[in-house]
Amino acid sequence: ASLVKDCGKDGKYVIGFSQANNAEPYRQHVNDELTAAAAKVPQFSLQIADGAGNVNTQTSQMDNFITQKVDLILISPFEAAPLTPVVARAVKAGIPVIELDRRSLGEPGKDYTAFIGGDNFKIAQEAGKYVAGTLLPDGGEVAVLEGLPSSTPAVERLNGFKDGVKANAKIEVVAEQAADWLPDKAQTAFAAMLQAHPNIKAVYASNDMMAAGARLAAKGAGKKDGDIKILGTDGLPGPAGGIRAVAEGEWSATFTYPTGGPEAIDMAKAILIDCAEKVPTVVTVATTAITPDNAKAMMGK
Amino acid sequence: MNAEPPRPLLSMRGVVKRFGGVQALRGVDFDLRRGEIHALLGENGAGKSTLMNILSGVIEPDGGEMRIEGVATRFSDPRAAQAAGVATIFQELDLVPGLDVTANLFLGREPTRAGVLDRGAMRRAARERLAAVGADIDVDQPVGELSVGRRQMVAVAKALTYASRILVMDEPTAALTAAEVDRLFGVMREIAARGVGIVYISHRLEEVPRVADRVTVLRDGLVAGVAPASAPQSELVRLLVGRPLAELYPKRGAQAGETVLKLERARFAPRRGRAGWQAPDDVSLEVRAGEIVGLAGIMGAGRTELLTALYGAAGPGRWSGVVQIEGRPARLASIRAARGDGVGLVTDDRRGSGLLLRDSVGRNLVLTVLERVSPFFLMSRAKESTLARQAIQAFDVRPPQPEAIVGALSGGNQQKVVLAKEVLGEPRLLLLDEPTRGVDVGAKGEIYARIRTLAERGLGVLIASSEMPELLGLCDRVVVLRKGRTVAEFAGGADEHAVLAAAEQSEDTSP
Amino acid sequence: MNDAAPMRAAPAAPPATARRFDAFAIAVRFQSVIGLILVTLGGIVFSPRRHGHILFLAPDNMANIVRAVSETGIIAVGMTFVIITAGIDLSVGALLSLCSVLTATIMTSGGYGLAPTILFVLACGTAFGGAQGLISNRFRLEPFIVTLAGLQVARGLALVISGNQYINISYGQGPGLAPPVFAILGDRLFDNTVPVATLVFVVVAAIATFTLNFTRFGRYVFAVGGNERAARLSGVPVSLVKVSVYAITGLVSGIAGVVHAGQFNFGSANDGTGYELTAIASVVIGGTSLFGGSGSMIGTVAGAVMLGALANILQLNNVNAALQLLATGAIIVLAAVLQSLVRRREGLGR
Amino acid sequence: MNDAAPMRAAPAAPPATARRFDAFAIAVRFQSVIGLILVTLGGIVFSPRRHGHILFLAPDNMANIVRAVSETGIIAVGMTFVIITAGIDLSVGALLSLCSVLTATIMTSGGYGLAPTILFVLACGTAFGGAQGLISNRFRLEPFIVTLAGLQVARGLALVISGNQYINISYGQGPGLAPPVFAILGDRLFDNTVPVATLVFVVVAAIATFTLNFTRFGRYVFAVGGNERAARLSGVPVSLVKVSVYAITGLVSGIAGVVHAGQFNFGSANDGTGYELTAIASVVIGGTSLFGGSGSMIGTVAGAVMLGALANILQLNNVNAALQLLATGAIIVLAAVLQSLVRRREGLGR
Ligand SMILES: Nc1ncnc2c1ncn2[C@@H]1O[C@H](COP(=O)(O)OP(=O)(O)OP(=O)(O)O)[C@@H](O)[C@H]1O
Ligand SMILES: Nc1ncnc2c1ncn2[C@@H]1O[C@H](COP(=O)(O)OP(=O)(O)OP(=O)(O)O)[C@@H](O)[C@H]1O
Ligand SMILES: [Mg+2]
Ligand SMILES: [Mg+2]
Repeated sequence: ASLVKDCGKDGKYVIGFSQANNAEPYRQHVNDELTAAAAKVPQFSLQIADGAGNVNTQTSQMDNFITQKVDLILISPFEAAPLTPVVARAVKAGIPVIELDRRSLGEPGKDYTAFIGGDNFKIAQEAGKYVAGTLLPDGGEVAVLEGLPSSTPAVERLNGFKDGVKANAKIEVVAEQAADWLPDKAQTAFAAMLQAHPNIKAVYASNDMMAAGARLAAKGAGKKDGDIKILGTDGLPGPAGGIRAVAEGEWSATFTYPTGGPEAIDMAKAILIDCAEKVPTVVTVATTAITPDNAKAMMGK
Repeated sequence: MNAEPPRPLLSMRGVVKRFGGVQALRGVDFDLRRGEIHALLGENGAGKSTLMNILSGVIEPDGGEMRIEGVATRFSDPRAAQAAGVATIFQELDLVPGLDVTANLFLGREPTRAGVLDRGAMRRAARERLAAVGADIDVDQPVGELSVGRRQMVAVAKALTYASRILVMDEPTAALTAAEVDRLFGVMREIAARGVGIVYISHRLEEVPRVADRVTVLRDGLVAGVAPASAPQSELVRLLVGRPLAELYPKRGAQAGETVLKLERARFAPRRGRAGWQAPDDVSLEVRAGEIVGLAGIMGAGRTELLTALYGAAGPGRWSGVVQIEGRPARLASIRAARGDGVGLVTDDRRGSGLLLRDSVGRNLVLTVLERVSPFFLMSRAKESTLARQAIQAFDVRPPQPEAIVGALSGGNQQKVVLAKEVLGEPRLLLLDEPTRGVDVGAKGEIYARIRTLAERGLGVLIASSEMPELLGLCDRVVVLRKGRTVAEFAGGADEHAVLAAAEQSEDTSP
Repeated sequence: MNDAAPMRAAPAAPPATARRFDAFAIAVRFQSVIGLILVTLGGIVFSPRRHGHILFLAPDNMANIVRAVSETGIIAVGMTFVIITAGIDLSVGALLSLCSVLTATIMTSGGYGLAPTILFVLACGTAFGGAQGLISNRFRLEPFIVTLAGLQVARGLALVISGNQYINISYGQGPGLAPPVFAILGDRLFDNTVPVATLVFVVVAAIATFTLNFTRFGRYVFAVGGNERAARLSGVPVSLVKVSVYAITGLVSGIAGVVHAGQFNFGSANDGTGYELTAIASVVIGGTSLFGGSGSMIGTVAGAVMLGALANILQLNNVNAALQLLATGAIIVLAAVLQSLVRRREGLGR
Repeated sequence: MNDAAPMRAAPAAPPATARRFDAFAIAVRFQSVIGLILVTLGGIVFSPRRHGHILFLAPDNMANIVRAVSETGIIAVGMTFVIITAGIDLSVGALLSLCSVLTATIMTSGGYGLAPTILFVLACGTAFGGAQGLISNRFRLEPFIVTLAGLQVARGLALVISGNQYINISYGQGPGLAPPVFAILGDRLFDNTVPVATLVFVVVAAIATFTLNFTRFGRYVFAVGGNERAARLSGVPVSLVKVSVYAITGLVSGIAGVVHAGQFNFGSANDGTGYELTAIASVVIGGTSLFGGSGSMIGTVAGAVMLGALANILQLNNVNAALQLLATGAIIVLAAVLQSLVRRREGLGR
């Protein structure tokens, strides 16, 4: 039997997307990709609700989607555990739920339909390995700018990076400060780090906006682009994003955190239009390292 | 200037003003001539300040007209009045405590040079102006640190500087010593000689012939009469009160019982001194059950302070000397302790510290007896409403509904509520501070009667008042306070001048 | 005293105006209830429909609304006491977060049992709030600044206790697992219709309404806010009352924190951000004046639900986040303006 | 009148006590300067060293500190006027964000030139602030609630205008590009030592200090906060002053928004969150009382720098976020308590 009863080519389908927090630039990127992908399927209409970085608000928006009996729900949980019950409730109400970015705690295929996304730990680990192997093979001091302390991606990316740089024993993480994902806090924190540790050779920022702040701090300390290797995360497109920054030599690298948007719309198509009986329950989308080698090429995309 | 033009400098006709439930002015006519010092008399609440507030642009009248030099005028704010040459010394002084004397003197009309405050010029001019009124005050001192009398002089100096046509002085002498008053009168005469018309409000009748040319008496928002200042004092009193004094005050009670309050060389040393706060300093007096004792004194003599301290409301501090209530040492460390001893206080500021203005009469009344109407902490609506209705009836509060909002009541009825509230607490010693301030004559009589009734039921009552006739008419004995010390004692009905003399004596030696 | 009745019949004229006046005042006093009715009507009119059913009125949509507002509602109920005394408490959101972290930490590490854990957390919340009240009262500091500092301290403590991690609550028997019954806070009872969090809100609101209107303490609160000096002179234990109301906001923040942890199986130092403003807005919309001295608990509850219903109807219609913010801002100002008109009409100015 | 001098010499006794008293009052009046000195000493003691150099005192570290506080400092300077009138403005952070979005949008789409763009943005900020002042004054609403609503409205507008995108500013000639000179706001002048953002802060602070202390308007601000009734009776245009101070916070929020856009080369609807609390904390730490009537602009500047220096020394030592929050909370309470002790000593109480 197909996953949903009312599937088929001719229907009109409402897809609800519960976004964690529009206030993060990465999230807007997700919204854009999803909107673009959904626009290509004439049967779909996409509703985006902003959880405003608040698990309670996001829960109530999920409840609203259930009340509205939307045909399929996409969700990027602000935090995974707190949204677990409401996701299960939606599935119980007969609505397929595809999770993006963060997996809730249930069993895939049962408590939620599928998960599509990257792996925060792995992507940061890759950044760490890139520093250890490619950027600083001779070792040196590095710093980390953490996101909002105690939030899932902040914790996972911090741990992932520290794990990654272990590959090179000569690398020492000399400073880690929380900058709450914000460029202004990152600038202030990294300026102090550079002061305390003038030999810092590389800084890993847990998102692109903090990397932009770190660059301003380096500039303020009289460093030229490239003196300090700056690594971002998310690989946002557009003029404010990391891909351009790498392409123009401002940063050394950024690591795309895939939105899974196109994949999610494809899966929604399979479920709602093609009446699929089964979909893969966990789809891990690979991260791409954006380095000076491929940045220019990626910008065109 | 000698030829008085046909039109007076100021003429107000049929001025009407209403505040919520209070009809403050009911159609007042008032004339002021050039160069004249015109005394405006009236009991508390007669409407003097309201009339002058209209002249100074603080409030707008509900009806009536005002002409200055024949031109119909209406001021929308104090600035407009000042621009028209009308300067006012307000009863509640218009000074900012945090700013220094210089800044206060020029507030609203600071001289500037190229947009920058001209501090040097201001300080120089400030010294000149203070010297002109004979006040020796440091121009750099914050006004909040000055004594009340000095503040009054600053306010006078401030108003004089822009009084080009009319000067209104609302009780400027209430806080001044005799010497300061003499100096002030000299200044007033000088200004009047320049052709400025001065309206002079005072409660001190004996000052009127000394300084004024004419007198207008207000009573209950109406003009009771206009007289030359040389009119005999008894005539003025008749106009002021509107009926023989004998009718206003209840008959004195005969027998006094046991001593309720006994003070002997009592002194209160507050832990933190405050500017302008006259601590009780060597007070000896006695109040017996069934007795009404008056506290006389000029403003700043420390009457309010004595009552607050006796009520445990003066903050932390130490009593010394004998302070006994019903023969036992009084516990006055806190209000709750004093109340436990059976002391009750009616404050002199019913709107500021007496009432929850936005709450109902009933809820205000039971405030002192919440413990009684809430066994096990649960409010008993039945008990509450019974008590409230009893109190409303006993004090004839109008309207008699416990649900009425207190803020909408007339001043007299508000005062009755404050009094009734305190009486509900069943005190054995009742302290009353200015119990008829801002209350019309009718309500005054009722309040006096109630106070006497309470005394007859065995309460000891101690009343502080600025109205000498009230003290002498109502009280069995009057104790005079000066600078926190008791200096004399008179029997009820004593001569007003003797009491006044005791209150003011040798004040001029102080700085 | 029974002869009081005939006396009251006498003045015939004044009551007429008094009654007319009252109608207006009552209308505004219960502005939030009226506002709630208006928002509900708006919800019905603008609600999307499905098979002819008005989605807004669907029982589970109603349940969604009341669940969503339960945490801020619980806090707003406590905040009402504080605001009636003319105070303010900015620390509530951070304290919710601290208490949720405490709950999660103790549940998953202590094994002290459900009731002792919850009681301990509530005691901590109460103590934190009470301490703020004490400091503000003892040193005569504006509660604004004390609770602003308290906000930072509570978040800092939450981070310290959680070791900069979020803490998941897993259920079961044994060490590191919370008693499964605790998860009931995230459930809906009675045929999956009534959220347990809402029940907690209802109980808290009922107790608070009772306390405010039918106990001596409630009278004290009104008196302190209405005129602190008059209250003090009348023998009201003003300091005690002022400290108590902050202890109450601490307590309700604790309750909300426990509910938060139970609803979301989670404690985090980042939750509850901005709850203080939502709670204050609910109280003000509910007709309680920031100047103190007057207020209504039912108004607060209606105000909280109204904000939730407004957000709900905007979301049901897929209105974007920006317009939701604009609408909320406008509603808050409108409610405040209405109140000020009454204050003026009463001729009491400020 | 030069004979005034001997007259003043007369009372010999009082000045002695007065002077002793003043020493304490002045100490607390400039508490933030003293606090700044203490934090600086602490910074020196606890600073990491390198080759014997104290890193905290390094010129570029000093530059980092003053740059980091420039935006909140600019806002705090304006907030000082509001707080001296006993008001408060919660909308400043959101307004900064709105103005940064406006700047970025107009720069990259309008092509109206640098000066007209900046002037327009500042005018918008001023108008927004002034409107809040007008509403609060006209309807006698607590500024707290009006600016709380203003916060939501400003964020909503910023979201609408930016479409929730980071509006990037690219420099160059031609359509869609901003004049390169605008990027100077992110630079440091004089041999890369003095951040331009800090220069803006210094200029704004200097103008504000002058305005508060040497102009008629400054006097009026103190008078309105000290005794509104007396100010009105003295002919001070109280309403105008009250509206103006909110226009001033609007203006400084606009300036901070332009600086923000220039420093970071983008405008975003999500920036500036929480700036209002930092700014208010700076003002209070600087010795301005939330009760109004007294305050010092130099204190505010020192307060802002002190908060920045405190964060810097904690960050130099790699202290974690939790302890930073706790330290900030503690400092705020401490400063407030100090002030209250003075208020009491002066006997002005409440
Ligand atoms: N702003 C106000 N609101 C309400 N009632 C007021 C107001 N101002 C005055 N009243 C009332 O109007 C009446 C007249 O007051 P007014 O101050 O003019 O009296 P007064 O003659 O100056 O008395 P006093 O000698 O005590 O100064 C009083 O009953 C007073 O309570
Ligand atoms: N700390 C203070 N700050 C400002 N004004 C004050 C202060 N203390 C007293 N006053 C004012 O000074 C005046 C006289 O003070 P107070 O009432 O305490 O003296 P009193 O001896 O009781 O005289 P009276 O009862 O005649 O006013 C009052 O009008 C009061 O408002
Ligand atoms: Mg008067
Ligand atoms: Mg007195």
